[in-house]
Amino acid sequence: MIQFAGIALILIGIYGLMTTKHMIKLIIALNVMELGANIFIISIGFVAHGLAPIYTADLPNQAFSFVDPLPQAMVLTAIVIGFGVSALGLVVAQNIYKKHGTYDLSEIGGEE
Amino acid sequence: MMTMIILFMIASILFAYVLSLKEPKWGAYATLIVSLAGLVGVSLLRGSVGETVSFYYLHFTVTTIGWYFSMILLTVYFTATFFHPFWMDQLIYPAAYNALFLLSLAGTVGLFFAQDLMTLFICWETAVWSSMLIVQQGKSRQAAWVYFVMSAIGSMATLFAILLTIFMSGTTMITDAFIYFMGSPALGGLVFGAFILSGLTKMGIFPFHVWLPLAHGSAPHTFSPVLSGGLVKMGAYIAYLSVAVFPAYQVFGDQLMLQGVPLPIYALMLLGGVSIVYGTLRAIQQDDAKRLLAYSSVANGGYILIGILMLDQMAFAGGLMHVLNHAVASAAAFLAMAAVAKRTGTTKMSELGGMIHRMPVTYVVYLIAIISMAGIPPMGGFVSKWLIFQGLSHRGLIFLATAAAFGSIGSYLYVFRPLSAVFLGQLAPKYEKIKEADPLMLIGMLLLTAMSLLLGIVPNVVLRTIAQIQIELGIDPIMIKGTITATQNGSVNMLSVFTVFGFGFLLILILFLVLPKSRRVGLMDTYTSAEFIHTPELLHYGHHFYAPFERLYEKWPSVLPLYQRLSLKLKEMGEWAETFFFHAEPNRAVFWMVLLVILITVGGAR
Amino acid sequence: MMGSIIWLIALPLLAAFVSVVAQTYQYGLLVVTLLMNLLVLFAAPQGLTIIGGYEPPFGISLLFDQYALIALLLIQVLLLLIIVLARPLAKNYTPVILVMLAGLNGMLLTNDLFNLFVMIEIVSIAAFILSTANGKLTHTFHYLILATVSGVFFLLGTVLVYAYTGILVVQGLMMRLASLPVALSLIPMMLLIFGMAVELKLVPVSSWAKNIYGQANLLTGPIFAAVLAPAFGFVFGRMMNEVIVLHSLTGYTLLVMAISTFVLGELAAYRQTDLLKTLAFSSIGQSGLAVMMFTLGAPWAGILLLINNALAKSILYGVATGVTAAYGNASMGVLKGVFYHHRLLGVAFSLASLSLVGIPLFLGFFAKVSAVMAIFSTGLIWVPVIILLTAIVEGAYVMRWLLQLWSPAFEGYLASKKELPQKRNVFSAQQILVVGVLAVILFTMGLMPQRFVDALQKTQPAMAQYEMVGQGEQQ
Amino acid sequence: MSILLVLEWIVGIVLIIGAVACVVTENIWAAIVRLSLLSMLAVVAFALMRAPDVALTEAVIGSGLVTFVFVVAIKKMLPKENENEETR
Amino acid sequence: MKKLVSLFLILVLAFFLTTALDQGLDFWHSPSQLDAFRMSNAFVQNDVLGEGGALVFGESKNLESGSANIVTSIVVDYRSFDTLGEITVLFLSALGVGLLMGSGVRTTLRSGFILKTAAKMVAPLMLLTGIYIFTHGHLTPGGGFPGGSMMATAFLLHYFGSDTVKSNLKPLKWIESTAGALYILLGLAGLFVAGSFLQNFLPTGTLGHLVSAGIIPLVYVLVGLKVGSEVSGIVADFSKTEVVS
Repeated sequence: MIQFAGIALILIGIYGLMTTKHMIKLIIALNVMELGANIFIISIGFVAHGLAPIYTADLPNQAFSFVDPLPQAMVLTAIVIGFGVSALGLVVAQNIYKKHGTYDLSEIGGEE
Repeated sequence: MMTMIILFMIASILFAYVLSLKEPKWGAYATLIVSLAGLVGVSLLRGSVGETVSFYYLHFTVTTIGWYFSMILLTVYFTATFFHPFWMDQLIYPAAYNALFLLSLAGTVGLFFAQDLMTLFICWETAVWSSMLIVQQGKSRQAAWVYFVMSAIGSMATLFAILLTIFMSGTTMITDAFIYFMGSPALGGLVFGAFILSGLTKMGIFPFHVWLPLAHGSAPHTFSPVLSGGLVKMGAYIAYLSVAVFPAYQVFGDQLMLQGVPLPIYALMLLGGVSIVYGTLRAIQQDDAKRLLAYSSVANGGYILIGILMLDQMAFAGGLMHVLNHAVASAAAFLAMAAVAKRTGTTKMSELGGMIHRMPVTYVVYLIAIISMAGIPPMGGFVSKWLIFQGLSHRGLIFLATAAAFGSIGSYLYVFRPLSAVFLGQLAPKYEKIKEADPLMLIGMLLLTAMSLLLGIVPNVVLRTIAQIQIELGIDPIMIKGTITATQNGSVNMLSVFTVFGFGFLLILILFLVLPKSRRVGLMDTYTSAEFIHTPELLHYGHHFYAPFERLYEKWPSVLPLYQRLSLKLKEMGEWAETFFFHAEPNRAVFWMVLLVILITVGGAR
Repeated sequence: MMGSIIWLIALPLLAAFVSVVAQTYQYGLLVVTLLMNLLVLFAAPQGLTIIGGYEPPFGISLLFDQYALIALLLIQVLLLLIIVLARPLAKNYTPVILVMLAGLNGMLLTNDLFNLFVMIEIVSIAAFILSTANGKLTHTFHYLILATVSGVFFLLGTVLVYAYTGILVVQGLMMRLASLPVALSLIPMMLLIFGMAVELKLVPVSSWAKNIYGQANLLTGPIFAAVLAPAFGFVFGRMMNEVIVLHSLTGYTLLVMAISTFVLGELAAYRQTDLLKTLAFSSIGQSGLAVMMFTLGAPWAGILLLINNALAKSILYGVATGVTAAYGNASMGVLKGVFYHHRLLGVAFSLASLSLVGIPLFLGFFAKVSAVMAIFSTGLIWVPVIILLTAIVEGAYVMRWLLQLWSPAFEGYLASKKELPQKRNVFSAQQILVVGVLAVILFTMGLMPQRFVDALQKTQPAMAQYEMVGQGEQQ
Repeated sequence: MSILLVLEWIVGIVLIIGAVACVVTENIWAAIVRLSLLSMLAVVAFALMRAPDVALTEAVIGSGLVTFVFVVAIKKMLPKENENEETR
Repeated sequence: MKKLVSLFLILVLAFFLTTALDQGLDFWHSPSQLDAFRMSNAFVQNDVLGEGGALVFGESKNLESGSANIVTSIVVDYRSFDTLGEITVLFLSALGVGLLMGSGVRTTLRSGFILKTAAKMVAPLMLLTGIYIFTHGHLTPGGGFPGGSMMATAFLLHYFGSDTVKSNLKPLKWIESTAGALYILLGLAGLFVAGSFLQNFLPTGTLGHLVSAGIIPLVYVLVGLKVGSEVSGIVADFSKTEVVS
């Protein structure tokens, strides 16, 4: 189910990107999309009855398996990159707002 | 020898540039000396046919036809350089002019000696862009631009043909590569059509002629003769290559034959015929002498194309000879106009008149040139047109023969117009004080005049070379014997023709001298309805020169609007693309991306 | 050790981190880093450099081969010259440029798909920040949104590649992917392609480039057109060579995208009356051409096109933005005849535009020839026809600009009657020297096409395999 | 096990509903708050997927810092009526 | 209209994309074991160099990576280069935010009594937690990123909570710069000592001990410091207001 949620979040994010012209909402849609991508990536490494990939003192003695740690490592990176991009996007949007007084791209029009 | 010439050309370009930076006049003299040296150098190559030289990635070989063409070009360039010292102050970038002039000279000569296809194309394009940058130093940017675009249409088609040839045949040598298409007619047709296109655009054959009047009309006056007499002849060489070296008649062997000419070649010839008629008719209409001569170049390009495409004993020889005749005649005519323009500052016929009183030598130069251009007997132009006409009527190509005849008659109309409007008639008061052209200019012009005359008297000097070209190609050579030029339909002895005309001329001259002199009347020395005329231009000789014809031109179709509409269409498409795909909105781009993603996922799901 | 290729990434990063606190020496650090990078480039041996001590496919490694060498050399040299050219502007963005340099080098060197994603993101973010220097933030925002969306696509593609093959190493990944059924490999390939499409300026998503390129200044114009564009082109070439398996569906979609980018870009450029906008659309079009070459499996032609375009565009943008800044406007009327005052710049500009159009005696001609020849060997004869027809349009607008910029005379009059803008100071002697150096590089490369022609001859049999498009179908 | 599965379904469905609500709403503040909640839900999802590292990071960065940055960025811009109450 | 079209497209895409992905990923049946072809198997087993064996917590010694948290060993050891890139991304966006927020001064966020008090009490606690998280990154979930961010939050609480203390942001820059430079120098040390960049050149100790896993804890400390300072920088920059001119 979580995989579907991931894909759905990506698509909902894209829907937001296609429909809104409000800069903050565009960034929010972008965040939703990234969140969906992260969830989807994690779900790729999921193993039924898998354990979190950490060796601890109380691991079961019988055969067990970890979930795939590599997608988790990737998502870790992706989250941080997403934060960086969001922050940059917000600061750009904020500066546009300072200049034009609105967050709506359609009201600003082409900045020639 | 070849290597020396190449190195000399490269060094001289730099030399001329640096010299012109210092003092433009010196650079102008340098171009004169360099082109003379080039002329001498290339003329010495006559004996070394077959010699090959590789310079870097360029490969050259000496061929008879190449020698013939480059001699023509060098003559034209050389005579034009006599005018250079007097025009340097009219140019914005004289140094660039001199360097580019020599660069285009090098490009054209390289083209004629090219051994492989890449060299051919490189030299071709070098000549094109360098001459384009010269044309822009004249009166019009638009003209230079149109010149480049039309040339680009041709050169891109040729590039396509060349690359396809190299790819298919695996060799770049012109002769070896083109033989490949003997075996594949379908591809051969494509290559032939694409390859000859640059020749057509360069010669100004009918739908591609738009650049000629513009570029010739507004190029610097010293460069118009080179454009018309020289660079346009590069197109003739391409036509030669695509019919004689490219086995066109064999490739189209299984096509429908019309009087022994395959349909595609016949179609091209028809285009040539259309150019003759169209160029002639438009030339009659022009007011600017240079534009008029440009349209006459369109018509003469038609003759040359038809002649070369015939690839037979007579018309082919005529076509090749007409290259020379027209080059010499049109260069002389343009130079005469340049001389007039130098003194008066205009080439508009309606503003000139009576120049014969002030510039008699220039008048003679122009007279001889137009006689040759119109193909009136004692001059060179007659011989070549006669040969072409012979060839056409021998094959029974009635339509083309009619067109050729029409062009000849029409040319009387248009060459006479500048003659009477510029040189004859009454001298405008403001030109009372002008002088004959500078002696140095006269030398250049008279050289060409002498050549025109000589070609008329003893055409066999040239026809001997042409006969050798024909022998090398394996077709029946034109028959020459002493001063007699013979074809299957008859023969002509130009020396006797000249003698007859010479006697006639002498007779008229004696009559002219003996009979009482006519009284000179000033332009304003007249009245009508007892009123003095205050608008002299209405009484001008050149004003409404062909008034009876002018109504014919009212609804004359022009090709230029078609190209303008095409350009506009391209811009509209660009605008369309901009609104749809380059719209400054993230939503739309994301929308397109989603659409493509859907396309692929749905496509992949089937 | 000292000659390890890793210095190309470590050094700029180190310099970037240091430069934040050592603000007085920032610019010097940038120059020194670039010079040292050039040294490293010549000293480093070619081959695989592993990072962290783990061999591929497990660890990340750097692949330094001839292809990477060409790309890296081009980028270091151009960036060095550009920052000298745009020194006053570059000073404000030194750390960003340093990080971007590290990202570019990493992007071109890395042998790991996910690392490539990270590097692409670094370069993209650096590009966002640089593009704010234009002062038109809505366009930056537009670019940011599109690039981030495509970044997410690339990430998803990478992860799917990992899910299906279990590895991320770039070199030879194509083999693994080609052995997958089409139904599996289609989606990741599509995502990877769309992940690069925004940076490659392919048509439906190239709208950002119009304004980012079209309102560039002396720093951003050359950097975007001459450094970022070829870098992404080279990365795409690497991907096409090593990773992306083209099925007929993705292949033809990509081909159509590339062709329409080329055609529509040039058509849009044809109608522009603003010099920078013209150059912007020309960049879009040229990028489409290079992508076309890589798609059709003719990397050599693609490389030549990228090199030519990078060198030409660095000059064109350098001069155009400089002149625009000095004369206040990039419109045709304002800039008419400016080269009358600035002849050296004019000569460099002319050289670059002649080369861009692909006129003989210049590098662009050989690039175009090799492109067309390469396409012939794929059997798609109609593609060269489109390329050459579009080349006419391209030549037309470039020449129109060239004529306009050179000639101060009134239309219809001789030179004596001039219509000239007041002379303004465009470049200092040092900047003119830089433009001159770029022009000399471009010109000398055009004089030495022998090796390129040779390579062209050599690539002919190698590219004889009929269709690169649709190769995935064979399994 | 089945509890986890049920939880998974619930989290998934709520995620989708929340995302739709977040994207569709016209109110920016609501959108930001919903994005934050969505992040918290994603943390749960990550935990369910046995990714504690990611969950922790997402909790701190995704739902904490991103929201904070959003709020700070917008509050500074849209506060005209809010500020009136407090400062003036 | 536009929304309807978009909705339609998204629904179509949803259907076909899920179908296409389902073919490869098999959404309804998660594998009971990691696919053998995935390279993560080697990471899990610490078996990349081919010297692995059975791993026992608290006993296995001198493993190639030696971190109990495998995600950590991937992030900081096997694929440490990605992490370098990642902190560079943060560095860049901090730079960008700083550049765009250019001429501003500290904000005057209204900090009420509650915030002030909370700041005083919670901030040190959060700081400690943050430090704990990134020093134990190789043993427990977490690591440099959440740890650093938590530290940043603590710092920011302090920053916003006090209106008397004009906090100076300069030290942040120094921390950021030094941590970043040290990370690269550590990598270069790996290059000189062990032969490749970012190589784990210290002894890796026993699985599960605090002092183990070679350079991993060191790197995570550096990452934590750098991320913390960068994030604080970003947020502090955000909360600047413009100088009224």
